[in-house]
Amino acid sequence: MNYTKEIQDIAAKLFAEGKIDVFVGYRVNGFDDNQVPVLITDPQDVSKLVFTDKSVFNLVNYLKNDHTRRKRVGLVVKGCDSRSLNLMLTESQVKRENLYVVGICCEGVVDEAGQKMQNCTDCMVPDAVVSDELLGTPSGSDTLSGSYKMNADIAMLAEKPLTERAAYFEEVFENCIRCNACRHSCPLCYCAKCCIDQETATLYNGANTTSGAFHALMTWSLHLAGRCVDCRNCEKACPSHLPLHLLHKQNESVIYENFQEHLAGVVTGDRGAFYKYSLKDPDDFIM
Amino acid sequence: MSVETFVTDKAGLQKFYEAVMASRETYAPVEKFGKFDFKRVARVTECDPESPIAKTQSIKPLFFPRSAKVMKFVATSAGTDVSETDEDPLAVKRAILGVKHCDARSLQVLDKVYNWDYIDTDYQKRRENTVIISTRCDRADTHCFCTSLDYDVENLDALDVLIVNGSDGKIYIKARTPKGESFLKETVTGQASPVTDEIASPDLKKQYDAFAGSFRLKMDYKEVNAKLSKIFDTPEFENVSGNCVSCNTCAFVCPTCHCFKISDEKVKDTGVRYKSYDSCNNGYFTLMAGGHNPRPVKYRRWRQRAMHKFVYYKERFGENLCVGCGKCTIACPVNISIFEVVNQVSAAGVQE
Amino acid sequence: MEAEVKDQLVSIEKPELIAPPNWEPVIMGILCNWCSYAGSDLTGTSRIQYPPNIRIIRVPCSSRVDPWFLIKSLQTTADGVLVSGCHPGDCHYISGNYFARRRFLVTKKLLNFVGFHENRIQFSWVSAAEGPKFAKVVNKVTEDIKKLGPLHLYKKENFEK
Amino acid sequence: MEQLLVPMICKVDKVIQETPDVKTYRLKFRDEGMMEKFTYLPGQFVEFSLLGSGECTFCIASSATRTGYFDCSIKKAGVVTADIHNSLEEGDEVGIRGPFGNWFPLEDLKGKNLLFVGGGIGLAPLRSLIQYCIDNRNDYKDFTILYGARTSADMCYKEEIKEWQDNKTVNVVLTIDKPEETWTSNVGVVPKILEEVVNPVIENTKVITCGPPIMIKYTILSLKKLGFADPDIITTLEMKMQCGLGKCGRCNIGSTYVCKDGPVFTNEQLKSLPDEF
Repeated sequence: MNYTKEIQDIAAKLFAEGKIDVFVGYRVNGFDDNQVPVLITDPQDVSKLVFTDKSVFNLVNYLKNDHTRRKRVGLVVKGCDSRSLNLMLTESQVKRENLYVVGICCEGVVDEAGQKMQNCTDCMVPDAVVSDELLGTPSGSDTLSGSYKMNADIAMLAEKPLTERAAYFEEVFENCIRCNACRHSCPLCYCAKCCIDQETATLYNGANTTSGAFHALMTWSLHLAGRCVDCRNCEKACPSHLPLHLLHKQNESVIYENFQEHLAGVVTGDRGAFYKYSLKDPDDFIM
Repeated sequence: MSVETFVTDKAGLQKFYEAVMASRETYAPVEKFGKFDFKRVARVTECDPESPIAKTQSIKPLFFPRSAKVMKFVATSAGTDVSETDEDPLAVKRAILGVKHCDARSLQVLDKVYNWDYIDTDYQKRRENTVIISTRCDRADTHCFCTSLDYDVENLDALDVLIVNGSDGKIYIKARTPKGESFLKETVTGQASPVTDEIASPDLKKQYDAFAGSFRLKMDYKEVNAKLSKIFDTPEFENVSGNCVSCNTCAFVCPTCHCFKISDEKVKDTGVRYKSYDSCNNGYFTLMAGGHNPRPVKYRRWRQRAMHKFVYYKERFGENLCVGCGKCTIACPVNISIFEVVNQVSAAGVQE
Repeated sequence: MEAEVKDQLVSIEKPELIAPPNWEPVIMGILCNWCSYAGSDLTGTSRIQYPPNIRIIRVPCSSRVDPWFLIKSLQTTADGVLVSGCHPGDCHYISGNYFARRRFLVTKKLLNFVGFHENRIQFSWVSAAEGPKFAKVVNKVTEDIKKLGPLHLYKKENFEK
Repeated sequence: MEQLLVPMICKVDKVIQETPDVKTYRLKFRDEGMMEKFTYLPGQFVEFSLLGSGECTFCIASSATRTGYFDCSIKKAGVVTADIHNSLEEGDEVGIRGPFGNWFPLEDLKGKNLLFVGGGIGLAPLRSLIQYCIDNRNDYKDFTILYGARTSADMCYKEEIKEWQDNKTVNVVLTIDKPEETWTSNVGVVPKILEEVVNPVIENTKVITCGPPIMIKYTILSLKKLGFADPDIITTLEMKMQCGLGKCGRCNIGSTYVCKDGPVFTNEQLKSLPDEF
């Protein structure tokens, strides 16, 4: 998977036509062959752009910050990124007319060690669902009713006895340092005031205790339930390497299995599982 | 002052670690989720004193906890009562194993701010009661640049006991301070034998030279200090901060960042006041109640961060507020390097 | 921390070891204004007895219940939570409880996933006419939680009941 | 440091509703002996904590020459101040740490004409100095107070202003931003009135100004236009603070910590700071 040339050409063309003010893409980070995001405003810099299977970070995150606000933005999105973009469009956070979206038919990205990322091996929506231009060959996978792959970690933990799970998560929450990088690096956490942010939190004012971390991460993951697109930006940002995807994937699997929903952000205009209901939803857990 | 040096081998070093753990409370890097954090340990097998620098959190939380309880309080209609918290668990006699040189140095930098004007007695107590045992790195990591900063890495006196991997599997244990010396008297057992400086020095020097030669990043900090102090208004800050996601994690992992905030947690009538970390990259770090914010946009916050580290702190306390450990770059989701930022900004400022 | 996990372990297997003598659980009952709260009222007026362990909070609709409420109560006073609303189709606001139902399932499964026993988070549909059912529900929840013992997991620090 | 962050308990002696959104709290230490140890000079500030809500920085609005109590004037603006306004009543207890910061250069002011320029809640730190100077009236020459507010209802310390007006040795000029029917005094923003009505003597005069940032900015401009030198213009700054001890790293402008080196600065000092405020 290498679309470096195509993306450079597209960016150069967009700048030449005056269609965008800033182009968000990836560049090689300068000390190894991993890549970091880059915001390009000068047309001469387009030669910096690259796209390979090391282009990991979800660039939709940049649509929520100062550098792109009220500007026309060119943007590269993979399958999962496009789902988060779709949700941001649905939730009126960005204007479609201000965006030029370069969609990728993604074949999966690799982590720093060169291993294919877990969310890519499980991926159900490899092709960008929002795009002005699509690069690569669409995989043609059925995004709406394809078979859901249960996350291996979730399945493994679900089988363990309750006390073992409790002990495992105790460790997770204990190692959280409450920097809130997970919340800030999530493209869908765009709230100006967040209930887990330190200065605006209500019950826990950001003190780093195990119970505070539990509270923050649980509330955060429940706010993202039905919206999380499994791009794993949070996990990449976590300085303690916590397995944050467990919380999100758990919610996703419950939603997928019980409500017969498609994945979050696959359909434009669909706000996620918690904004609708079905009369057939399971009722057996309620007395 | 006679500074004692001992030589031993791998097994002897393990014995030494065991003796340390037997003599006092010991903290060492413990692996959790692929990342090492300093935790209380009782056995050598639980920890890895030679944990890779890129995966190890700083030792700052052992002196300046991520959340310290300031006080407890009871506030009812009948009256208010304030009580100090329980005894500080970090103020006991203790030793820290596997400290990196940069981390040890960070304490020297922090000493300045904590002993300035109002003296932080808790911090001092924790400092006094701690023996820092540091293993010198054998080679530099991708993001390290400690040799480029304003301290002598080879003869660092921020650490009490220095451990160096010499040639032919020899391991040197050397006291660097009087505190370290008396500590070694208690803990070095028959496994290690004393050597004179004449024998040890060449080997130590050789190891240091190999280490110092392995750095990818090199800069002249004096030049950076001088250039940065003149270019407050450069637009380059906007460029370097472009892909920052304002996630704050750099300040939380930084061994020298010392900003904190004070917050109350109250349920019913009782509550606790905490002092916990905060980060200047946070949008509402300086937001005032009336809505005025001196640093409302990202590049201004980055300017504050870079300038505080390399200009303001230098002006005020005579040290750079950076020890070149590269922890922020490793933790950063988009790998922004403070090294690159200051160099890029100071280079751009000069061109204009 | 180890102690906390151990507590949880013991409390699930042998509540009598961990529960102090005469220990009574505290159950947070969050009831919808139109059905369950009226139902609990009817229980009282019909003189049906139910355990006094439940502390009732009235909310306009079961869909008003943010999962955050459950987390907060479990972290402070409560040993268990009961959320009750109108029967499906009876919601005063037409569809509130359908939305709530989805949220409850996800919340319950997530809390269970990170180590809370599923009986600590319970839901029920109780209409305004079902006084006896309300008493039955509270009885069952109280018994379940008595079996589990006091909750120690992730309690807010320094918090005294 | 944790000990330094533990507040002393004060009792609210009196609550005065100054304007719709400003209240003055008169505080006394619960432990009466503390008051003697609590010495402060005009311009210093305290950390005021409503236990359970949080901590805020307020300047002391009264002078140490009026013994036995001290005042804090609080405008409802953020979360904690709203809590204070809503829940704090007479007899309640709050936490106080301080006093912190530097003070107005009292020695430099001796024997000078004084011109106070205040706007809105910015009169609070000036009030401390005004009280101090009135109590030591013989040390100072001419005495002018220019005070502006948005409306006549938004004027703080109405009672005290009357006292000042009755005091023959003090010249008080009041102004509001927009005309009102019952208002007989000046109308217009503070810098305009300063130039048109007050016409201060420039020789041997020190100007002390405080108010909203925008007012300070334009007042300094018109003072410069009138011919005042930078060292003669004194102002007090406001920054978000958490500790007041020079540790929390929040209030710095360049290498200057507002909580330690400020909050009182002369315009000369302000000019040497980076243009961040």
